[in-house]
Amino acid sequence: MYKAVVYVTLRQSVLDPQGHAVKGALHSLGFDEVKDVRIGRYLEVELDTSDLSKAEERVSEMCEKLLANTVIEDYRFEIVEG
Amino acid sequence: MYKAVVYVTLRQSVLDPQGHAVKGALHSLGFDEVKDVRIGRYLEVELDTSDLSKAEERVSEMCEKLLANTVIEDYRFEIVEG
Amino acid sequence: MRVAVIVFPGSNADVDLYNAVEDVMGVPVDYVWHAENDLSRYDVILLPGGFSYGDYLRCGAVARFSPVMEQVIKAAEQGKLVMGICNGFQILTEAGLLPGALLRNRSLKFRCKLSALRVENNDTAFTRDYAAGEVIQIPIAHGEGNYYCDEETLEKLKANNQIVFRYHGENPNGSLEDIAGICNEKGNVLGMMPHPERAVHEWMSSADGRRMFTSILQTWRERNSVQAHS
Amino acid sequence: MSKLTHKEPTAEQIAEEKLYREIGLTDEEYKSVVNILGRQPNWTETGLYSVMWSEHCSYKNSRPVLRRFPTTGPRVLQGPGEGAGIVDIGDNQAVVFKIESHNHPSAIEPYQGAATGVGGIIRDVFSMGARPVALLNSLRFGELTTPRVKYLFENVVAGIAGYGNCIGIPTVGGEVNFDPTYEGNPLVNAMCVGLIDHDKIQKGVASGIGNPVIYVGASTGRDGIHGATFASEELNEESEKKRPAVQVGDPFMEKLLLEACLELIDTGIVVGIQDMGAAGLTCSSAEMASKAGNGIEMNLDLVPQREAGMSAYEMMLSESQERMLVVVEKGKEAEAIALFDKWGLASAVVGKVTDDGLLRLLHHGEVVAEVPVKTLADDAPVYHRPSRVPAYYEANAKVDPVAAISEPKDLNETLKALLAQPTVASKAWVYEQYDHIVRAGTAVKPGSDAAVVMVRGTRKALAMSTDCNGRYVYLDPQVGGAIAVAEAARNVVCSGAEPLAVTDCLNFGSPEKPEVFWQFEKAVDGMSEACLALNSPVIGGNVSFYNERSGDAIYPTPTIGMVGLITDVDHITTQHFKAEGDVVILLGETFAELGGSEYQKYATGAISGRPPQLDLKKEAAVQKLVLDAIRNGLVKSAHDLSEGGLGVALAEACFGENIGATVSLSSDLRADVLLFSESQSRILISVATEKADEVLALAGEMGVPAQAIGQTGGEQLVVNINGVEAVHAPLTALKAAWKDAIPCLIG
Ligand SMILES: Nc1ncnc2c1ncn2[C@@H]1O[C@H](COP(=O)(O)OP(=O)(O)O)[C@@H](O)[C@H]1O
Ligand SMILES: [Mg+2]
Repeated sequence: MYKAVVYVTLRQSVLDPQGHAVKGALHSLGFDEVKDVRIGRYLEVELDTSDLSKAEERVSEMCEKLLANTVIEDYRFEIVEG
Repeated sequence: MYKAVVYVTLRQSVLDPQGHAVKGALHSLGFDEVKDVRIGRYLEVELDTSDLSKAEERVSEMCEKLLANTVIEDYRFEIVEG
Repeated sequence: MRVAVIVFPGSNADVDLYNAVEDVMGVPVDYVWHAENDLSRYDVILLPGGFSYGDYLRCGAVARFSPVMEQVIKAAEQGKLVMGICNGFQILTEAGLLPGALLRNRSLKFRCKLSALRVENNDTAFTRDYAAGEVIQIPIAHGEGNYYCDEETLEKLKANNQIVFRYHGENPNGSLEDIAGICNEKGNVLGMMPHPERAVHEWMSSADGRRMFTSILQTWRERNSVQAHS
Repeated sequence: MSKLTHKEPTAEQIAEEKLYREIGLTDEEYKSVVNILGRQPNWTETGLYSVMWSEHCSYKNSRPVLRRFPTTGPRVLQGPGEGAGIVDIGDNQAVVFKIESHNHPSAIEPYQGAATGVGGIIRDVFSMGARPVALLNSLRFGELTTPRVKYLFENVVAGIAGYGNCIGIPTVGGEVNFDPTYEGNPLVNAMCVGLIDHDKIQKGVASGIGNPVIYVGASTGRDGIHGATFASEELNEESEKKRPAVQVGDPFMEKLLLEACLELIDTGIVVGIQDMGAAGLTCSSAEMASKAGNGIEMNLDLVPQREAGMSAYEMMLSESQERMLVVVEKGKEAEAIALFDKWGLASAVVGKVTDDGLLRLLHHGEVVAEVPVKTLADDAPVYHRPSRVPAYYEANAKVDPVAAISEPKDLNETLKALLAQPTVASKAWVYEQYDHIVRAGTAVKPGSDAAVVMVRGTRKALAMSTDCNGRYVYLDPQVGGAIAVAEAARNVVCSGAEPLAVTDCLNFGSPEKPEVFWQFEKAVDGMSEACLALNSPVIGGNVSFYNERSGDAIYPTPTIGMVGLITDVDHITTQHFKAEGDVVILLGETFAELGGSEYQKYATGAISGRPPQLDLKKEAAVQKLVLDAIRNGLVKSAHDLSEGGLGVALAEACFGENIGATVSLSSDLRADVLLFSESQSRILISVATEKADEVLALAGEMGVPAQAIGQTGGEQLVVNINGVEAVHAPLTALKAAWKDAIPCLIG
């Protein structure tokens, strides 16, 4: 059993209004040291596989197909022992 | 400069409709090896601080106050060199 | 002529579209379940608003893989008219039938209100009954209608006259260059965030959406009479 | 996932250590259970009784009082007792509606609390077989000045939007009030309205011995289980993690469930259907069996489960959302399951209807509970609580609200300030977050007195509104209760509809306090009188007690949800002036009534004295007049006078189409009192010049005081009183104050 941990973030060139709003909110709570906030999705995908390299291939396929929209998002993932 | 990387996930016992729906979608795309999907948020917070232990304290305060909804979510974070 | 309104799990403006077709176009219309894999009997294919699969991952991301979508792509290639409204627009971009993507509204809030649109291109099968530059009132109802594409795509959209509607006055979602609706290069696939199907009777806040449906009907009639003559 | 191990107490331990107390049963109640069973109940059985005999499920504190409501009428097809009430609207069609509170969950987790409140009320309506066509919500918060209140407000609204928008039922109306009394205990009441054909009406009955019982929808988790489960475990870090989780709404699941259930009902194989709401599987199974006079046997091993190692107790008490229980004809279970499969829903045959009148539960091959269903559903104790007139009520008799306010110099400023009070101000910030036009049937959107939804294929439409002024109810529960009903009816009438019926959500403090119970009884009496006088029976509702924080009860707030029938779409009317040069007519009389008014609160910060009085005969007359005039095509706009009185109502009538007005009044009252008194039974209408005499004559015939007070037009609101200009303000300034107030406070 493996677990893929997938991070999907908006591309640098795409404005992140949510991150912007969170930054503003942190400032108004007095966290003035916050310079920037970017927000993304974080997915834990449990896999019933014993083949690590196969798992990597499959997860990358999942990301390309479904988990990220590469027009606006970047993704990366790690595979860890489940 | 430090960067806090914050992971916010739903508590184990809380229903995750998003994860459920994504699992279903992955199955129907033929990724049958997927046993479970949980979806959370991933935040990168850039900090203008030079004091690491202070940074940790502040970020944990940010999480408690704003970044996570501790009624239904758990969080954890790492602080890395920015 | 026969119209299909595709129903994905979680579609909810399917009734809105169905009723508008019935009331304005007066032609046969069917709800078509997303598992269907034959659209050959339909001339016009409509993708409704709603929250397909809850929009839980990204709007339209899962619906785009429905069996029926292969048929929608095929129909578009054949030159049939395909229109996606709101969630339908999002599905069309996810499927690659239209360029770009729809991000969360700049305000981060869902917004439902009457919105002014400028008809930028009235030379499409969907907008021929409007005057060029005409300002019409069409309601919006979305949380992720903030249109985005890269520079290069934007230039192409402009060069090919693919920007069909722009918000006039207030931009309700922060979309690039006030874009509210676009079409593909051939002009037979259109996607827009506002809901013309919710503006087809005087008792609604506006009846300005009617002419999108009359345009479609008119286009089809002409195409068919041309075929009949040749 | 690790298997959680539970140490359930034995029957003896429950008795000896009085563990039943921790899950809400009193010593007396426990004794009755022992009597009923002829033995000591085990932990699961104790749990069943504790939830079924809770106030929420059994109405043990309120039932005797609720009997005072008029609940019948020629149009009533289903009164209180089922998921929702049903009223005939002709042509074999009926309207189904119900309101429900989700106050406490929303106070803990505002987004999910509000969202699941919406989800629950929708299930109540479609479990009757109806197609939900509209949602409304009635909200109460503290003042919008603290971060906590802002957080609650923003997230409750987002939660309602998140659920309603996704499932695709338009949220067309409601109300939001702000008052310090709700600071620690916000109110979140959600209402759903559906349409049904008479022959499709379903009931929650488990009839037909041997018929299969099917579970469908989300799988069962540990969400919302009585916190007391913990009593049976040692408290430590591990058990903290196992804490009953807050329920999270899944509107996508509910959309599938809604469509699947309606499609299943269309097949005709459904015998009974009920949603799993409060007390989940326990309540739905016990009530369905009890109504049919049967029993139910369920094998809990077959229940779809989200978490490993759940006990019978946990499964029966779970309040996981988006689940239904369905009894179908024997032999048709495969058909039902195939239909659910098509919609991608998990379902399972979990049991069958039996003839022994028992709820029998099997788990891991053992019988884990066996109790008579009747005793769960119908034999809860009934309490006749003592009531006592509160001291504040006596004290208020001596307060003169008018004397406490000195007349302001500049009434323009006062009007502007009142328009900017959050309770009066525009709620566009709220309802623009709701999809109020999905299904393309909304003829009058939020922003007028009542919302109007078309009945497709007919010339009919439905008008709907929620109303309650908790300040009036606090000052005089009987009068305030009656006013809540009268105001709801007035709103519906102003839209061109005839009131049909009422659903109510009774939000009160603890019934164990005699003063609160007095408020409760009196309010119900007042509501009942008004319902009778206005021909609007109560067809369902919900009681929410214990709305308190640190021992202080909220203002008694019996929210009224009203639905009216518009017989011809040509009668649809809104509150907005339509054209320049129309005559403005004020119906009704104005008295010096500032007790509980928005003006009193603004000027003095207090709520005191007696509320406005209500004469139900006059109320009925003014409503009849307006409805007749609308039906005769005489009325261009109609707006009821409520918070902020005539001044605010005039301004609001101007805002819709940006048409000003100039009016002249003569009165013995002080100018500020005349403008801001909240006297009841008043309606502001505008009519074409040539129709004015006809309307005034009609009013004369019906004995309704009526005065032509001025004309629409211009870009100002001008009010002359006894020949002196009292208000003269540009609409733009008034409207800005009204529109920007809430967005500014939210920041
Ligand atoms: N929570 C809400 N949800 C939807 N609409 C709302 C809400 N609150 C207020 N509205 C709408 O705003 C308008 C004004 O509300 P309100 O001042 O309570 O009216 P009234 O005093 O006539 O009852 C109404 O159309 C109402 O439906
Ligand atoms: Mg009103």
